[in-house]
Amino acid sequence: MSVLKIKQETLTAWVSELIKKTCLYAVQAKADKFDFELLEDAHALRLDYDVSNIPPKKYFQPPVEELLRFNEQEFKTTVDDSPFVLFGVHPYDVNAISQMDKLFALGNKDVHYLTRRQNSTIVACDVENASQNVFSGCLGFATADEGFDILLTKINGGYLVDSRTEKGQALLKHLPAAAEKATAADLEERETVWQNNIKLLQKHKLKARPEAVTAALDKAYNNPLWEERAARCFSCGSCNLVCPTCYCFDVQDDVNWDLKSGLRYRCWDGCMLQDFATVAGDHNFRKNKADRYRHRYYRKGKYVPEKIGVFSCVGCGRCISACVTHIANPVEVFNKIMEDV
Amino acid sequence: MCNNGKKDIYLPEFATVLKNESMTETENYFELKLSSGKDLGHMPGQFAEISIPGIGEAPISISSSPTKNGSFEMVVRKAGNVTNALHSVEAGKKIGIRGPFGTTFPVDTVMKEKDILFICGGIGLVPLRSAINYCLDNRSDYGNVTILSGTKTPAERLFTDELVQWQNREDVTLLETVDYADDAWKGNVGVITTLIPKINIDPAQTITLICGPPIMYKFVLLELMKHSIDHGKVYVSLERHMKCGVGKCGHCQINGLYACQDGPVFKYADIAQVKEAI
Amino acid sequence: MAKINIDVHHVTRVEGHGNIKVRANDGTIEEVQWQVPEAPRFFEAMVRGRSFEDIQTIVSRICGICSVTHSLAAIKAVEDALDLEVSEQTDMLRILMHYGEQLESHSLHVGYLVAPDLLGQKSVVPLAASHPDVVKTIIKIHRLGNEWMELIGGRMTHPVTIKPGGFSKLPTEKELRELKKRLENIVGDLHTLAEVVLSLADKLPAFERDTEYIALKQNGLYTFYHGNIASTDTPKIVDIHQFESVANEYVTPHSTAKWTKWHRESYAVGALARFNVNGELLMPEAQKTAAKFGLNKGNCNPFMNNVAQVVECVQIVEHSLVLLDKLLGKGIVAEVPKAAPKAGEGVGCVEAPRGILFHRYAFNNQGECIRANICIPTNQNHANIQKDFEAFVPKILDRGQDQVRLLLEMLVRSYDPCISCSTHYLDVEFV
Amino acid sequence: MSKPRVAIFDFACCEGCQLQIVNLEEEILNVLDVIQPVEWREAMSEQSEEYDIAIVEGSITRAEDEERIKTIRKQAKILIALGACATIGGLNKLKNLFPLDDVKEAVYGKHAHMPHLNTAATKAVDEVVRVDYYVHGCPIDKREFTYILRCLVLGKKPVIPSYPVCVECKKNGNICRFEYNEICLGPITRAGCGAKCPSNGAWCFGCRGLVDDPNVNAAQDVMDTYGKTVDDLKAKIMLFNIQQEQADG
Ligand SMILES: Cc1cc2nc3c(=O)[nH]c(=O)nc-3n(C[C@H](O)[C@H](O)[C@H](O)COP(=O)(O)OP(=O)(O)OC[C@H]3O[C@@H](n4cnc5c(N)ncnc54)[C@H](O)[C@@H]3O)c2cc1C
Ligand code: SF4
Ligand code: SF4
Ligand code: SF4
Repeated sequence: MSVLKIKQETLTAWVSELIKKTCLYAVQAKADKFDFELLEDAHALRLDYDVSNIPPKKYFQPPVEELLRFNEQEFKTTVDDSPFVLFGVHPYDVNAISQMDKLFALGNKDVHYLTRRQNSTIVACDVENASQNVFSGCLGFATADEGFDILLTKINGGYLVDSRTEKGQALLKHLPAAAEKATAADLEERETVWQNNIKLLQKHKLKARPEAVTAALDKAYNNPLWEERAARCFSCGSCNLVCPTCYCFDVQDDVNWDLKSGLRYRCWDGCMLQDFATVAGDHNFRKNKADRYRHRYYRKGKYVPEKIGVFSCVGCGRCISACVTHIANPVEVFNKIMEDV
Repeated sequence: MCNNGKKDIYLPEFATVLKNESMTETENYFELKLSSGKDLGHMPGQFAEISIPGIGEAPISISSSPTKNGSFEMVVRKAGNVTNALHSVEAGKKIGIRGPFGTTFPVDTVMKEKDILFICGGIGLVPLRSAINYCLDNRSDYGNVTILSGTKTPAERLFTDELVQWQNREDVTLLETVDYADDAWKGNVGVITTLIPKINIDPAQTITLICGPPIMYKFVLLELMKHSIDHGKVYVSLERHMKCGVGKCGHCQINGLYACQDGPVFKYADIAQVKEAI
Repeated sequence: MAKINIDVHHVTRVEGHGNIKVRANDGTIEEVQWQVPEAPRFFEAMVRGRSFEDIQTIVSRICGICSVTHSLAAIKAVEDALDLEVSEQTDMLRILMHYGEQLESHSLHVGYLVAPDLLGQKSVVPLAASHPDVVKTIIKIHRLGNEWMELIGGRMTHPVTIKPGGFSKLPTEKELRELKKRLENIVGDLHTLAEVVLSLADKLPAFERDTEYIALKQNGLYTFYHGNIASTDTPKIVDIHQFESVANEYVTPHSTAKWTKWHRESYAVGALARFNVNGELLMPEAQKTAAKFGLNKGNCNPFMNNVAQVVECVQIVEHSLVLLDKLLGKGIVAEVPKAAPKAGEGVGCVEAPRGILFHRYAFNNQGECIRANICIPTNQNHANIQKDFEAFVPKILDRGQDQVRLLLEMLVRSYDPCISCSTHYLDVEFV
Repeated sequence: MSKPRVAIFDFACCEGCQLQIVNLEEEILNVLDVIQPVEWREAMSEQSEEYDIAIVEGSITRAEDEERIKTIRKQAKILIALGACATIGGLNKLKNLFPLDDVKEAVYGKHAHMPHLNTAATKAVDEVVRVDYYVHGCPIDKREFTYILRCLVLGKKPVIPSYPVCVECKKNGNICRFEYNEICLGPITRAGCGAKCPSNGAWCFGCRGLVDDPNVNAAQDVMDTYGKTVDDLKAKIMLFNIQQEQADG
């Protein structure tokens, strides 16, 4: 499948076409920030965004998601299999989604997540403007090689459209006009964008490669930094909830007014929240803020990487912005523990 | 079972409550049977998620041995919403069940031919009973069988009939203790660790299985180490906050491990260095 | 004639606590009293020291039923004190949200609180069984009023979007277009409601007592939001900044409740007062509705307040459609309200569903409130209710205790009193 | 199962929480399927002294109200505090910042001495009697209310969040108020409202009360970062959480 080149107008016309045909979630302005929302007007698409307020995980694992319905006779799965397109996903988020794909399929397959994922088409898009706190460049997540169906890259005079899958091809059928093929020079320009983005997306600089973080964490369990930093933690979970690779959830039931039928749903939860590990008898296995704070960084830097072989912070920087008390910067944490090894 | 093909891992099936009997003030005994008629297919140490529609789910250990066919057993302590509701489910009614989940005691592998030491603290007897009965039903496969069981008070003793049976068996050593005795209690008084010096342990031959409240482990293990028992020969079953039971929701993590998938049964050697474990 | 001894401890189906006391022996009235035992909450004292930013949040809690009205009166007073101008868009959206509350409150009052009396039920609950269609219509109107407020105010009760200088969040054009559609659809339901009330209108007692009516007046518009103070007793218009000269508070010898008067011993505020002051300014459909009931300016039957409320529902929807067209024509423009503290004093006045409402605040240069005065409609009506009682009881005394009691309760309810707004009146101890 | 008899009572408050029950519209009929209201002054004429569940709205502000709530407590098997006035005293507690005489005089001037104006320091319901369930918020969230009601008839303890409002705020995808240099009480306020205020562009006012273990030590640092003072923060906390604010200094 060859790489195509289209003009901005063609892109807009194409998106207009897609809006008519499918359910398209795309990045749009939200006050002075950006977020993924249902796109109703192709002109509202903002591929020049820096970072979305909430990661696109909300489409695969909604904040509140029905798991099943029940009545006295049966339990019935409620799997949402409506197809949708996610338009304008940045490479760090693409990498985060790829991690989720692995985790939700590992061992027991989560049909709710996997069905949504199967029915989605991801149009990725290389970063045009770096956000204030992004550091994906330090982690190898400034670009993405896989995990998307189409990759858009802005170059002089338009966008390169690189379709890698059948789902991607299907979307291209809606291109309003035959698109020209990208030239060798275009592809070279894209290469430059990728190279530049690695440097551009390093607003915080990790001292060493991510593997070094994992190694350093082996010796950092009792580092005083956990206590020091967590002293300012509100246990508000914001860092968890905005993180594209956090996916812990709670499960609850509610009944209808007949008190017999009802539904079971899961909703976003987070390991930073005080009662996350509390069991009956009020025994909390992670009672101290520092224990919870440490756990989060170990998950990003060690536990998940050891499970699936990829560093689990993708460097989007969302947690840094979301933490009102400014303690959630993974780079600061990881640099410090590497220093202390 | 639930994870083959496209089956939804969160979808319970129905089981009928055959018996719901009070055992102590806070614990009830349940005998259950899958509505499909099939056996649950569990091994000792595993648990299942019990559903009361509208109330929620709770992980509960399977207390009967897989050698028992046709139905399975559980013991539930009143601790909150689901467990309270479960207590008032009448025999004949249906509840939801998912499972079995989790790791098992190595009854068919490591434990074979070995002396087995069971250390049960309080409600910890419930999951261990599955392994105990499995061993007793396959008695010739194992060496000496020793059971240490402790509760806070005599009133909290579970499976008292079975305790008597085990007591009476020649091929089983059962030692019991209570933290606080009442007038009728003639046996040992003291925490469970006080029983350990009373038994003979051959460290090389013995596989130890432990289950009890969180604080018990540390002291029991310390006592066992005095007998130079190898970490690799001790198995513990750990409890954590658990929602999904299938390694997704994140609540039961013990550092990088998931109590629901990597556990609840762990070889102590595997978790001795895991800080959050014990 | 028999002995009558009525002691209604807490009139039901009204907001807040009010008591009725009547003692009569053999045709001689010994005592007739309207009393208010609501626990006073002292808002004017509580706001002292609080930031101008928080005033609306606090005083909204004066009353759950008219929280939007209190919020708007407060924000207008704060803006007046800080010399803040708001955009036309803000102004129109506030009027719209205020209308939402009028519709909600009027439909609640007429439908849930008064209709059971007229249909011979004790509450709306049995009404749902006996008159399901009526209840369905009422619920539909009530729901619309609520969701309308929620759309602009962020929630149904105690709005959160109102900020000095504008809104913290604006509705989208799409949402406003949807609102418009719903408003167009509700007109039919309002007619149905009017028909129902009309069919029961003969159950409204034919009791008249001439009194003074006071309401806001604005050029060319049947106003709820802007304007100055007008009365049926005088052509003189009083600036809202002088509201204390209108709402003269006084203590009567036979009651400890603080009452208000202007030209007479008492005056009335509310839907009927607005109608009597502004009736000719109603829009065409509302005019027609009033005509159907034979409601004309100068009507002084307090029970007709409920009819005036129905007429106002039509007026509100009619005018909202005009405002929405205007807003949508211009498009919604993003605005970020900005306000800085400043010393000053300001007054805000709007029509609550149950009558004219005044707020006054003074701030120091840090923007902390140093003084407040709030004058609520129900307080302004207390004296008038008492005067109505005095005139009404002799006329109905022969009907027996239960009827007298019911009719007096109905009279109180017709004023739509919102007694929980107990900012500012004295209450009575009972034996 | 026979329907529990429910009575609704109000004390010093704006009655906005009861109004949320009215605002359930048609759903009220569902509510009536599972409970039997026997007294509800705002909406019905009947009164009764026999009830299983008492729903109490409002703060306790007078000696006679203390007696009344004690009687209600004796009668009810279950007592539910409805809304901030009842659960934490709410805004009514702002009164407690001032000497009572001063409060009366500010409002009633020369009549302040009149006996029926007697008022006492505002109390939350649980400062006078035991409360079994709390429906937080000013006003309450009607969805949470119906959920709690269903739990109650099911015999289930409702699951009320122990985490702060930020969680729901993030679920709603809001941009944090701190990014606009506003002080939001979300990080220390108990969730359950669906982050109503931040979702409407306002800061959280703290009407659901503080979380069990609010990190007050962090306040100073955080305020510094945003160029605010701890006094600014206290002024915000004061609106709904005056007691807590005073206790924490
Ligand atoms: C592997 C495993 C095996 C278990 N086996 C048994 C058994 O055989 N018999 C028995 O009586 N109990 C057993 N438990 C404990 C039992 O699961 C809990 O007591 C039960 O989940 C509490 O649920 P609830 O709905 O009754 O209480 P809730 O009302 O949900 O909660 C009460 C408290 O318990 C906490 N909690 C919530 N979920 C759990 C959870 N999954 N585990 C622990 N605490 C939780 C809550 O945070 C809350 O603080 C086991 C637990 C695990 C993890
Ligand atoms: S830890 Fe922070 S920077 Fe890393 S992926 Fe999560 S939100 Fe982004
Ligand atoms: S966002 Fe900050 S304050 Fe909140 S839980 Fe995370 S680290 Fe703690
Ligand atoms: S706006 Fe308030 S509630 Fe929302 S995340 Fe920020 S601090 Fe938390």
